[in-house]
Amino acid sequence: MLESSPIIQENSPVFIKLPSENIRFVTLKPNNTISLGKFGSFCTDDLFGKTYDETFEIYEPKKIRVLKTREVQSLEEENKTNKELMDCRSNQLMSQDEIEELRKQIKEGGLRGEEAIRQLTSKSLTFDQKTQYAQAKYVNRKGEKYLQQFRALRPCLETVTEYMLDHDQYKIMELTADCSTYMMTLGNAQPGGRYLVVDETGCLFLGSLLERLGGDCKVTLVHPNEQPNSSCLELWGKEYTEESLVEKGILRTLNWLQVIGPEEALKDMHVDDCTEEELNEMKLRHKKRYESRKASYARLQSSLEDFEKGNFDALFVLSNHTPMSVLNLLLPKIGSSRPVLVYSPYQQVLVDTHHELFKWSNPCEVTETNNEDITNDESSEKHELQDTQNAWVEKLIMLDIHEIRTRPYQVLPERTHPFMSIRGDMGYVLSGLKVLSSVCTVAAGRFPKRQKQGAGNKKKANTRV
Amino acid sequence: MLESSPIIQENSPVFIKLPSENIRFVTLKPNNTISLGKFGSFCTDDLFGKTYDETFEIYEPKKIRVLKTREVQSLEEENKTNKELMDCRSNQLMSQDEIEELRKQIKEGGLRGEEAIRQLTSKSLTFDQKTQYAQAKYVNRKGEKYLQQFRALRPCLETVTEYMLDHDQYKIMELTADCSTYMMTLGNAQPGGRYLVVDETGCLFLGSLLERLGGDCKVTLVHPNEQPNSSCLELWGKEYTEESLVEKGILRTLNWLQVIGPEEALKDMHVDDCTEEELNEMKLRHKKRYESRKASYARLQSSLEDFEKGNFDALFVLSNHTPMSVLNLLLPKIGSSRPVLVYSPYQQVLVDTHHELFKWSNPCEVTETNNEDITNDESSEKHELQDTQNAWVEKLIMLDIHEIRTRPYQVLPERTHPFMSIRGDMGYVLSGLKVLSSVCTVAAGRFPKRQKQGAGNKKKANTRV
Amino acid sequence: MVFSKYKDFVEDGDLVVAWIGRNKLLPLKIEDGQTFHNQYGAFPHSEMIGKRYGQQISSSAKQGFIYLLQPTPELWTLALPHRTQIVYTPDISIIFEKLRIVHGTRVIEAGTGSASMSHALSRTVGPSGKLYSYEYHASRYETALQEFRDHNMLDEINGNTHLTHRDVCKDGFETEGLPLKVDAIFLDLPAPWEAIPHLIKHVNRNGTTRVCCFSPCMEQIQRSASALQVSGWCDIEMLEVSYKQWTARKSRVIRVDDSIDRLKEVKRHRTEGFERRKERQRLEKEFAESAENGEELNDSQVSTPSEPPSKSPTSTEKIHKRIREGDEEYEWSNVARVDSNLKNHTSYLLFAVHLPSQLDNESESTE
Amino acid sequence: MVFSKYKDFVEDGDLVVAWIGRNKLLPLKIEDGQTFHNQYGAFPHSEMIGKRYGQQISSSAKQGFIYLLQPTPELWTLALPHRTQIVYTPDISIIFEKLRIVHGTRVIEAGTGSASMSHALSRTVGPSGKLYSYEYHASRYETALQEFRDHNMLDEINGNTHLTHRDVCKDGFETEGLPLKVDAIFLDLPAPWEAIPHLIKHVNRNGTTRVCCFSPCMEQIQRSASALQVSGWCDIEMLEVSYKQWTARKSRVIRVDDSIDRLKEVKRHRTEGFERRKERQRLEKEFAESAENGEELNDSQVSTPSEPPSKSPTSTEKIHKRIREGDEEYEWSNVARVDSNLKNHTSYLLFAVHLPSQLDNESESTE
Repeated sequence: MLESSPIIQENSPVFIKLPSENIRFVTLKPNNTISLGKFGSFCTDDLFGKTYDETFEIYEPKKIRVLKTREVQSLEEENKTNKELMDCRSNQLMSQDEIEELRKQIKEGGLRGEEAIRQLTSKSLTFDQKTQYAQAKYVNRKGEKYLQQFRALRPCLETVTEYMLDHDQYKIMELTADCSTYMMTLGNAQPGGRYLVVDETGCLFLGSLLERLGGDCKVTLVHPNEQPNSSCLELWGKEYTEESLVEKGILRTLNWLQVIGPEEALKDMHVDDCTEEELNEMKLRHKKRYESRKASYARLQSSLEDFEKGNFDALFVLSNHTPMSVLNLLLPKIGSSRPVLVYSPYQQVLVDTHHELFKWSNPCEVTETNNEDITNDESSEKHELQDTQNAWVEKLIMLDIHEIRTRPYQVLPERTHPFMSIRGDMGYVLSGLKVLSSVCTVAAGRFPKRQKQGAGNKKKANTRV
Repeated sequence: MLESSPIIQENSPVFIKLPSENIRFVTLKPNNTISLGKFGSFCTDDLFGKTYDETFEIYEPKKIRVLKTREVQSLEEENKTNKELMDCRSNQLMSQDEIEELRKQIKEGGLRGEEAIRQLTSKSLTFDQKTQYAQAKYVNRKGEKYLQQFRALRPCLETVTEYMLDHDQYKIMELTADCSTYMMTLGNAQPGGRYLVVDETGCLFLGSLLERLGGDCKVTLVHPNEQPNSSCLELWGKEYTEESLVEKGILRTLNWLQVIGPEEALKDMHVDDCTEEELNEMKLRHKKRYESRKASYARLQSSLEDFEKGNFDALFVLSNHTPMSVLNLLLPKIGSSRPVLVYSPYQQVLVDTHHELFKWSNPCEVTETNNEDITNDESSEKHELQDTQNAWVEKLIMLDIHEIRTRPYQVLPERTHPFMSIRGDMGYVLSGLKVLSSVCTVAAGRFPKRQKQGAGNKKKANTRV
Repeated sequence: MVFSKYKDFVEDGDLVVAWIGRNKLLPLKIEDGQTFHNQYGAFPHSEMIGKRYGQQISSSAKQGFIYLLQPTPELWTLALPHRTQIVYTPDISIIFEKLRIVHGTRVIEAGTGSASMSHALSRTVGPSGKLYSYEYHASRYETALQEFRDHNMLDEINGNTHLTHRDVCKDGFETEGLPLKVDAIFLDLPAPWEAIPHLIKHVNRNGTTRVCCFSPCMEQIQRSASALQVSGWCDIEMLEVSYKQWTARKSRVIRVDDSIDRLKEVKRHRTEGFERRKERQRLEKEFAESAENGEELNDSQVSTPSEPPSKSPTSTEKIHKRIREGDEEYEWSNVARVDSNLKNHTSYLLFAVHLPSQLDNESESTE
Repeated sequence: MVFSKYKDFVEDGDLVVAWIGRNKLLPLKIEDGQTFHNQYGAFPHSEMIGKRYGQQISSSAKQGFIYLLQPTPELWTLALPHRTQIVYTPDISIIFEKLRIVHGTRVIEAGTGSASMSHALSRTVGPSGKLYSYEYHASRYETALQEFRDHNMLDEINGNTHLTHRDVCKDGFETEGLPLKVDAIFLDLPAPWEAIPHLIKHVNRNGTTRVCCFSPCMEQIQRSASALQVSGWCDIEMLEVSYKQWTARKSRVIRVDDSIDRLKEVKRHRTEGFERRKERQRLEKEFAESAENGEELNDSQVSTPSEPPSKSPTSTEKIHKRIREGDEEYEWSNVARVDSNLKNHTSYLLFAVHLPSQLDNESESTE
């Protein structure tokens, strides 16, 4: 289990949100000064004991106090009213959003910004726009200069994802919080679950999953390199680092080579046992190394055993690899009646995967219990098994590609409208549910007319369901 | 030019919209009775001289009168208020939309409808829903029974498309009015234009184009069969039929075989000239046939000449054929600096086309005029031509795939929200602009460092623009 | 809790979600001796007991099948009997993100409605969390209570859910005099603004509390937003969930060359027909002449040319036959389609945050 | 009209739209003797004259190029100097559909603004139609007037557009005492409801008149809808245009097998490294021993094993090098991307219809 407190403590992770809307991440080491540039600086100790999400004002150099909600509201309202002043002439003047956009472009620097300025200040620009632009700039500068305040946000799915999208969207495969939460929900993620995860988003998704489950779960992470890239985990605090999670027994990791060749992987990791005598003679350094290698071996062995056992409660795939190459190796490890979720930044990738999954099937044996059989009739159970072992395949049903986005609105009196522009790139999610199917199925809910159950032995049962 | 009157006349086409929201199409032959089933019937003569779009009430058998706007409004309001009564309990009760949906399913008949009823009337359903459902049914029945009225809509892009989407969406490639209007706008469709069109939507798009241009244009329609499928044209009235349009010189038609083999096509159509004497001896029937075949030949010859001349003002492609197979044959015929528009029900089809169009180029000769050259210096013009003839290609720039949809809202006091459900399938539009490019271009707006203009002679100039 | 842990085999008394067909799910309470019927036949429950979850079951006559799925809140949402308009999974998942619903969260929900949200909340907050659900409508309350009991969700029987029959707009949220404090509040009410003033008693003193109002109409949102601001909530945000579901399909690849070949074929037919017509005319003439000359020709000779011309197997006829999507004789490209009936709107989602510092304001203002 | 007919060659005095780069268009008035400059060099106008429309022009130093495009209302919308928030082509095209803007339509537009809508309207209604455009703001009126004159759109010089400087909310739409009747009305005003009562004088007596109010905020729409209803307009409809632009891109196809090969490679390196390390240890030991024995080994011998191991060209290093999108050495799949900055909202579009039968109501009510 991972602890989570609404109170900021020593070594707590915190996201500092500045009036400029920029977000920074810090781990609050005791007795440390955090500089926020032109917004001032503060001492970490002064944050300890405070609740997350409050707004703090730097009212004197290095002195902070909690701003009461009403104070924040009135400041925000003033700001909004200023903005509205310009916005309410609405479509007859350059809009607030357009100005914001220009300002953003200018901030980003480079040619586009210059172009924007050129456009704004070119001779074709009439006087009142110049005024308006100046006004917007003034308001913005004022806000940035006089509002020496910040918010101390608690790490969570939404905040961590926003931070990563701002800082390195390609590293996290442009994964939005909306897609993450939808995958967890469709994946029936719940405390106590056992999940198989392929996560090449720097483990942003894994972190979100662990946050939602409070660490009350067992996750096997399959990764393509020697070591997993899990750099986003630390954004939830040091309890979430890979090392800590492995130690707590929450996380197991396997790379693809270990997945496809478990015996060889174990052989490679094998360390010859030392005798008690040899151990006693070892230098401390060597002994430690020996023990750590022994532990690694044991961990790999247990991870592989757990993986081979299969029957995972869900499969989550967020990978730069072609989804089908991942799914072919991992689908057999998922339990029956359990969900499979695949993320991609591109719909086209999932459309191809969807087509391949229509056709995917994996021959399997089906053991059935029976109230009487369970205890005392093993032979008849075996008989039934014999009867059906070639007639069953694992398949996926309820395959769908989902597009989920949120559309934010401005809610101001007399000024309600959707925000003018939002982030465009957002990924897609493919979902399916694993079932055990008789091989001779050809139509949804119905058997083919002349092929009764068990009559055929076809490999490809192309039922669309 | 095609006439268009806001007044209903003899033989006018009209779309009858019933209180059930169903639309029917009729051509108003004089002194005819039109039966609207349970909504009553009326005599066509009584509509002549009335303006389109009004609501008519059948107040006595076969007697109609125009309902004044206020009367219509109050009826509509009553209906809306009834609906609202149920809707305003909103999320705490089954919604109006859900009931509508169930009702729709029931109307469609078959299993789904039965399922819906079963769901509604199953024992799990509480009493108040039954009441609500009954209420909705009652309101609906009342509306259908007592509102013996209809609207007489004028054919237009929106109405004709709505009618076709309701009646045979696949025949028109699921083309929405939103896509049509966007293509015409991006295609700079304007009176006096000369367009090349491939239209396999039963000529729904062509009809819309002719409506917008009032027939003040010349269109060459390329089609895949012996005769074009233009069955939607008649929905705009008899002036819009293929025969009439060809006769008026607005429309020319060519099939693909004629496009790729014009000489052979002409040869096939050739009719030996008859002498004056032979003509005089001919039976009237034979003479007519001879003249009609002569005219067909002349029409084909002129169509082919016009086509070969090229320099069309825009290309519109709405085809079930792979777009690139169409574009390869027709792009060279479009003028420089003119738009190209391609419609498909599927984004994926246009993504592939987009990639191929990035690479598309067609070697061409560029003649330039020069203020002095035009009149008196032909030799120097020829010289310049010589200089550049291998160095130019036709290309497409500003390639983009567009998705355009409308999102309708319910606007009632205190009840403003987007409609709960709308038609889902809507197509995509690919647009580009034809330009003449030096073959050695490799980057947007910039030449490659060591390949100055005219230096290279590469076929593939993969500039992304 | 029935819904919270996966198991492998179907047992007597289990609630299963039966997959009947695409987009057709049905809740099924397994009772030995009972039988489920649909248009493809009978499915005795006795044959379901002992089967694996996810396994296909064929009808007695082997004419149809169903899958036995283990219920999850998401499958339940697709299968449940509608008592009210329900909250669907896309909205639920976004609400979870914004309200920070995680393991251990304490949540208020009003009203219970069809309980699709309740099941998802109960699952996600888990054994260390708590769900307080309120329903105004008496019969809906009773039904939900029975459902929660059947699904082992009720706190009185080791679950995490507490259901109260109450008009929260009038009587607030207090339960049995407990000092109820929660982390998140979900209001799915016709007039949320009437319930908002009661919330202040139940916000955390030492942490953030978040609220979501779920309303279909813009005007409801506007009123709720004002009410929240008046009550000292901040970070007021409004959004809509835009959701689309796609299915992979195949679209036929036809090239202009294919149509040109067909046109050539048609032309060839016509030419042949023309020549045959000429041949017939010649023969008819000969016949007439021979008749004049007293000769007779066999009818069969005359009719010979009217036999169908030679044809290649890939020509005209093929075009008109109904082609199965994905038929391997033809070329296809992978495309995606949305449902023809698209959910355009469910409700607007209004969010706000309550911070402990606001409580200082209140104590000040009472001073 | 400059914008209405296509021509082939660029002439002195023409207005061209210069394509400078992706999403970068600039209006350019061709004047012999002038020169256009950008970061890639100088483009003398004299070299543009006589070129084909659509032709590429290289800078004098041959370092860059532009395309000379013939202006259309749509290209103009992308290139025009913004005086106000403009109406973009997706909204324009939907408004044309709903207002039935075709050849011959008579239209009122208020206000003119940046005139992106004016150009599109003037083009589409053509010589047999008419556009009455109204602008309240003095300097914007002057600029628009000059622009319309330059583009040969004004009715006084054979065009179809009439521009009036007027506050239509206060003073209505009457022009020079003419009995102005129109088929369509487009209101892009901050308070359309103030202009709506003036419209009734200008609706058709013998046909339908349609109106569109274009407003960014919901509350404006609600007020306009009421005003329209009060004025006897019917078929009140509201919608939003949802528009997205996609670009085709390529996404790299990497299979798990590729990563397994790489892992094997890494393992081989490590094993080799391990063996090299063992070898070095052996040599070091020998060296130490030989040193003890007074022997010496050549340094170069010791360092030999540290040379890079054999490698295949498709292995590790490749992974880390920056790969150009679409590089033919690799496998790619076709995908689509939207712009990272998406237009989420422009304005709400409110439509209504006025029918002649309403005029009967009015005459009745005056009776």
